[in-house]
Amino acid sequence: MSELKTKLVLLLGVALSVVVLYGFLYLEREWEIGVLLVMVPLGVYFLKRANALTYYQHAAREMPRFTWISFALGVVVLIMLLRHEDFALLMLTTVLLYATVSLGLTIQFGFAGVVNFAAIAFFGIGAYSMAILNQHFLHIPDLLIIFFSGAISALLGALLILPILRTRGHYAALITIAFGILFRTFLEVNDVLGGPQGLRVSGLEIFGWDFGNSFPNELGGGSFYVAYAIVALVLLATVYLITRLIEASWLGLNMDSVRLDEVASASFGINGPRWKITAFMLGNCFAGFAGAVYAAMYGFIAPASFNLSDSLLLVSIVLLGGIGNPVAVIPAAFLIVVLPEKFQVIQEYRLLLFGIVVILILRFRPSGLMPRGLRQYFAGRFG
Amino acid sequence: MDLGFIAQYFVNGLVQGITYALVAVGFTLFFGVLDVIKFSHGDVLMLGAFTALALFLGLDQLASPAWLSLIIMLCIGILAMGLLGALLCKFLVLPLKESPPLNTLLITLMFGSVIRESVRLFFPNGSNPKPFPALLPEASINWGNLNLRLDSVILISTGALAIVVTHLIIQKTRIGLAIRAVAQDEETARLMGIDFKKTVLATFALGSGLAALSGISTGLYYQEINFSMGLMLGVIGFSAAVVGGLGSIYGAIVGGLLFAFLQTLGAIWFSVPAYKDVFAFAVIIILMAWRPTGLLADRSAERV
Amino acid sequence: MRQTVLQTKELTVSFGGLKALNGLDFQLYEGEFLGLIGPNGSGKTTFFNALTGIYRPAAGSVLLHGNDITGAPPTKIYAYGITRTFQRLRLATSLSVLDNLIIGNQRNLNLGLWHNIFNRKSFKRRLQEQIQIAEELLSRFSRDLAVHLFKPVSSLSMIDRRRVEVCRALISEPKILLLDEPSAGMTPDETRALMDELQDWRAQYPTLSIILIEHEMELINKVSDRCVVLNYGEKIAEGRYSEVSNEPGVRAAYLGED
Amino acid sequence: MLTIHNLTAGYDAADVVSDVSLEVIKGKITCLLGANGAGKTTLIRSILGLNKIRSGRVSFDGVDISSFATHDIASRGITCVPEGRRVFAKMTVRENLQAGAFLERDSDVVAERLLQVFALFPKLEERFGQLAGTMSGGEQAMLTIGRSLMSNPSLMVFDEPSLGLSPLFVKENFRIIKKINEKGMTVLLVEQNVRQTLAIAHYGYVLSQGKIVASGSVDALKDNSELRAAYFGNA
Amino acid sequence: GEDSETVKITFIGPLTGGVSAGGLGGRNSADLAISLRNQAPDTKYKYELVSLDDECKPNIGVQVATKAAANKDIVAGVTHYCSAVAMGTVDVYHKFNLPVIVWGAVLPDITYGNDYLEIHRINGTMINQNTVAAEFMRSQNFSKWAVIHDTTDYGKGHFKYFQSALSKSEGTILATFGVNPDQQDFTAELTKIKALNPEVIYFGGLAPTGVRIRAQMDKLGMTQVFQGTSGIVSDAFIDGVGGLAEGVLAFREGAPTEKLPGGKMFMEAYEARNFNEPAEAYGAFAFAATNLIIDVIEQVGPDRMLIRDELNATQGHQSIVGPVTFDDHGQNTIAVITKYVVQDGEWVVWEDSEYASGKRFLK
Ligand SMILES: Nc1ncnc2c1ncn2[C@@H]1O[C@H](COP(=O)(O)OP(=O)(O)OP(=O)(O)O)[C@@H](O)[C@H]1O
Ligand SMILES: Nc1ncnc2c1ncn2[C@@H]1O[C@H](COP(=O)(O)OP(=O)(O)OP(=O)(O)O)[C@@H](O)[C@H]1O
Ligand SMILES: [Mg+2]
Ligand SMILES: [Mg+2]
Repeated sequence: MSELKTKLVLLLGVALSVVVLYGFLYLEREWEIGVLLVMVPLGVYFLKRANALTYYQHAAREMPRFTWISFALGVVVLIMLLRHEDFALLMLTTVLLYATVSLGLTIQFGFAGVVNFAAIAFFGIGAYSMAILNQHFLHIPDLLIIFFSGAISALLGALLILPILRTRGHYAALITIAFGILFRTFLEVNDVLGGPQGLRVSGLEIFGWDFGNSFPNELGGGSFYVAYAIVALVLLATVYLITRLIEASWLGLNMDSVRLDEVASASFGINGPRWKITAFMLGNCFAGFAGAVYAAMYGFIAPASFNLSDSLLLVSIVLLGGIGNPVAVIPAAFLIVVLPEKFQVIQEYRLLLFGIVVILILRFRPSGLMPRGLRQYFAGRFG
Repeated sequence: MDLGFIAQYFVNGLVQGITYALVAVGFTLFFGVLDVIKFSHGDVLMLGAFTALALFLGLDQLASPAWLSLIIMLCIGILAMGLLGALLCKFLVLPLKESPPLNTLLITLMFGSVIRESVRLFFPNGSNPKPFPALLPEASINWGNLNLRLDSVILISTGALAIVVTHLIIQKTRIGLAIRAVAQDEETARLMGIDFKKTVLATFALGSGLAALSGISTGLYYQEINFSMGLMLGVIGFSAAVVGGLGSIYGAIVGGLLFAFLQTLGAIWFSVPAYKDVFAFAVIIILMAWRPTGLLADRSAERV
Repeated sequence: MRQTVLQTKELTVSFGGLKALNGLDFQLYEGEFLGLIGPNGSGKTTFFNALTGIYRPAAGSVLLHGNDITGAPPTKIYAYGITRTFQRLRLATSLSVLDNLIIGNQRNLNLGLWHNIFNRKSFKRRLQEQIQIAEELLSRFSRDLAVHLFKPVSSLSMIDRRRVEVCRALISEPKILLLDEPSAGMTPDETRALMDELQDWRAQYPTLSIILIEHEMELINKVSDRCVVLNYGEKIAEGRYSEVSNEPGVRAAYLGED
Repeated sequence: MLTIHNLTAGYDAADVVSDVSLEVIKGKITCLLGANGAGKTTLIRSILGLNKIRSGRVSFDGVDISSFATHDIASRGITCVPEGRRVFAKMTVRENLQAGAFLERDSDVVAERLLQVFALFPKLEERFGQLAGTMSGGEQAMLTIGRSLMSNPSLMVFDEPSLGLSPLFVKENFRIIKKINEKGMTVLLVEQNVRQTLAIAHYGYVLSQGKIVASGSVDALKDNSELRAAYFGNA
Repeated sequence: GEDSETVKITFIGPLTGGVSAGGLGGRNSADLAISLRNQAPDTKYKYELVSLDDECKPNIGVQVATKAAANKDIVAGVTHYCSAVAMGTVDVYHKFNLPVIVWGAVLPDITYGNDYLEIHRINGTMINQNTVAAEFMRSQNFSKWAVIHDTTDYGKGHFKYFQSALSKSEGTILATFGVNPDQQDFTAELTKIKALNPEVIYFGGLAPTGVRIRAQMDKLGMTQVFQGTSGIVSDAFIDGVGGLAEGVLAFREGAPTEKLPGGKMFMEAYEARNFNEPAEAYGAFAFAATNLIIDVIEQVGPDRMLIRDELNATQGHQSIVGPVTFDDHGQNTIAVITKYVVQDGEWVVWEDSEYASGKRFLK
């Protein structure tokens, strides 16, 4: 493929995605959603028949950086298109934040094989850190608070390191499940952090720009969620880049090796615990970042938002996408977050239908939407 | 504290522990044979209880005597859930055999929520708790402060018996041998003449039947069932299976009892009993750090 | 006398009641090609596992250049320049051949965050180096295999996997190489090619010592400088193959009477 | 007894064995020789129903078994000692052997066969309570053979049984195979160890790149010097 | 009228999950109010209900609240059954100037924790309820309580206000147990309570948990009086515990529906629509809130600001839950509290019961 052609293919892909995402976020009416639900699978089917997807994947492998940047720009365009649609932006931002957490999970169990069923707890720790720090330490800039929230998540997660290192697989899963339940009950029973009534969280203020106001007119105007969407996009893009770079370096290789065979890894000098700890802390840190932004945007947090079922939702994103593939979490997060929302039109039947849809997807794509391929260090030949 | 109360706590814990153990045995079986976690297990339990309730309501119309209703409820409830388990396995679990094992978790999780939502939506007034008939003898003896009811005793013994029978099936019968063989090396097992599919389906049927049994006993004991009762029972059953040591039936019993007694202790110690779960799970984390493969783990057979 | 690089004294490893190694005294000289033979279950693999820190000896000690390294973890052992292959292959089959080889070259990787994530230029240079090293190494053993550098190991035949496993152990240029039946399943031709290559390698790195576990006696006869025969975890003979193969104890326990 | 007609099988896109025809004669040892990757294991897996057959037919005792499931094939009396000693790692030696006799419901018969196997492999009797996964490679090899014998099959297929065995045991192995055969069991033996294989086999086939390139009685094969050079090395 | 302008009103409540019974009852009632008005000959507009599911989870609540509030076609809302959700969404309504009436959540802070003009509540708070409860129970000569409450905002809040009300009237609480609402087994807690031997067991929480506790009391041979909060005033509770419900007490804001003008009509109309789910305790509030909003719209037109201001001026509006008057926080001040007791499998107003007339006795 010539370079120009490759780029065109990639741009076309981005444009198509933006259109579909726009449709998904914007359309509300029953029949519109119905049409969308029929069109998208059909579209995917025909694209696949025409080998367009493989073609696109090749293109993306050839020019990963171009793909990545064009996608980020595509989302910017999407945000701009939706800039007056508060609700669509809220959902989009939620998707971006959930995708960020899922990237943390990707590092944890996609790369290093450390299962974590307490993602929402670390997300919650980030959220609560934001709430508390923002309230009590007014002089700390919010950007720094987001950073601290991630750090606090990672540090509290460190409590679990010892048991996690000693256990594997389902046993490690239990430890994190236990931690998640512990966290939630603690929040609810204990009034220190607001108890079951929850906490109000003030909005972000970055470089003197108060996110509570609508988007500045000089920049085209629009909902105040535009600002959050952009912050979330920047966060996701950064985290994605880090994840990809980890994957495409010795760090990711070491993590993979530890996951696949710890004994053999050790025999080749790979320090299993070191990589498991790194992955675990880093993943929790990502969750903490996302939680902090989430709390500021939603303006309110309560223990009832941090259940085991929410952790499982996050795990679902990673699994539905395809374990270990950083790109895959984005479409998967979209499906898992937005689909139940779209099903609001069928009211009390929505979760039932959602369950059925996910089951169907998995039956047709048992390894997830986009299973992970071989490691690609750099564009082209190295993979 | 008064001895009677201590005995009462003990009996309460025992009933609960056996319920947990029954759920845990299911997890252990599925894990053993296919190395999967079936997250819909709790919801199958719930559906078992609702099936039994529906049967009861039907039988009640026919004025069937209590003991007969109970037997029919147990038989049909267990069979129906066994069948459901086998179907689930056939259509959702086996087709995902070649994909990452966690994907089974996701598909069963979703299946569980489909069951739950269906009961909520399609069982008449399904979102409300339902009274479950008291079909067991109501006799009880009071021993100081201990109120020992015959139904508790019956339920404890039935549960224990069911577990023992399961254990014997696994250890002593041909199908048990097949289950264990399949669990370790599917292809070789097939070479020995073992029908892989049938064996796995049988295991799922067995585990799900046990779930139905524990669902019905829960109903009989508490005289109330509701569509979300499986959620917590599923999580605790899974925890009990893991802490006991996956793949070991004794482990499931130990884990189930341990969990129940930890919760009871927690409820006694803390003025806010909600902390009892915090307590139980915190102890579990510590136990897991101490015994990373469960209290009664398999002897490890990994070689280098 | 040549220098002793590795020595065990009264090394004992037991599993429950079973003593898989029973008070083994053993030494390995610099540059030596040592054949380790013995009946199935005599403790050969266990010996490797005890040396590389995977099993902890119940008694006795392991000395490397006279320093006690008993019970050192596998990562340390690797750092000392001891690498191995596994009797049952332990490759990361879902990773590419290249990745597997790079894992073996752990010692020469720069794991710094800066180098890996931010300094991509220098990382790319290093990667290209690694690719080249891997490619050269592979093509020494099999030209055809080098073509598959970017394919997953799961797509290789067993024999090629064995070759990859040997290469993984060699790529870091170890001082001591432990080979556990590397030629299992190969034809005599292939085995010969593998051994020739190893001999070549040895010529290039004369201080490399190799311990080879092998059941093919012709091969042992041809390549080994010295043999140690184990039975029930104990050493029953040692010396040149021609010597040990004539010892009645060895013939009875291992070779069988013709 | 076992006849293969024009069998083709493979993985993914590629055919690994193509158009292979072969016959195993009752009461005899038939061997299948070939270099690594020639497709021997693939062929065997296809016979046993573990791989899909793309075309061709396998019939056993006159019955077409090409589309049978593995366990049905096993119940007709074909058993296999698989490549690479696949024991049930978490079961004891004894339980492994019992699993081998899965199709036999009479426990007295099972007990009797157990004794026969122990007589053949005294080491297994010594270790009968040990978890199979913790046994050494060679011990596991014995166990797999013993396990297959437990089903008292009419055709035994060995896929490289002497892989990784000590010389003593390799000899022992061939002796056992011969002994089994002498008792009337039909054997299909896949091996690399050409010399010893040819010493006990009656008929042989040579597989190369998925095709049969030579076949006939063992004596005829031994004389085929071209083949020796090409496929057997100097061994 | 036929071709009149369509006006959208949102209903938000839990339509899925554990407390969906209440949510669905509310949704049906709101729906009923809309359709009755649409059938009426003299309405100026055609009304449409946009129902959304908040799953009783604050984050989902904020999502759907934003969805409704950001939709310019929606002019007002009847929102929330769960207090934590309502707490989370008040800022959203304020930000988007969507006037809403809370129809079920009882935490005082929802109205009193802010000065937002958009927020109103038609039902009373847990303060009123528990004050009446404490005084009434003391008047029945009970003095020793054991408390079980769930640890959600609902249960915990109820406990808090009951405790403070009781301390004023000199009752004692022997022990308090905060429990997880998902919990199935309460025998350990109940055994502990049994040892303390209180006269009354106060339960702060919703029907599903209440059912379990009441049923398990019986298992342990406990015969104490069971006193609940508005959360158990539902058919679900009586269905769930069956005969054991006899003599259970509970308190709820608002006058008994059937006794109010229009109340009977509501119940009959609800029956007639053949909904799959009963109206439950708060259905009447949702119905009344919807009607109030429609009345206001009929008056001032479909404009958020005008509706908001008109709602704030509500004084003595007649509804099926009694007259509605919003104070300066938008809280309905005439919060009548009704005392209920279960008699022969039905919630009966205390004053009409055989317990009050001395024919039956609370044990
Ligand atoms: N699961 C598989 N997927 C894809 N290709 C495979 C698979 N198994 C084997 N192959 C390929 O099929 C070919 C034949 O393999 P097979 O195992 O049948 O050979 P073989 O003659 O038994 O060799 P060996 O002596 O190593 O056992 C090889 O090239 C191998 O790479
Ligand atoms: N993890 C373990 N647990 C229990 N027993 C073990 C374990 N590992 C090895 N053994 C036993 O120790 C003995 C020595 O085993 P080892 O694997 O060292 O034999 P080997 O000489 O390598 O044999 P082979 O040539 O067959 O590979 C065997 O009897 C084996 O059963
Ligand atoms: Mg060995
Ligand atoms: Mg083979």
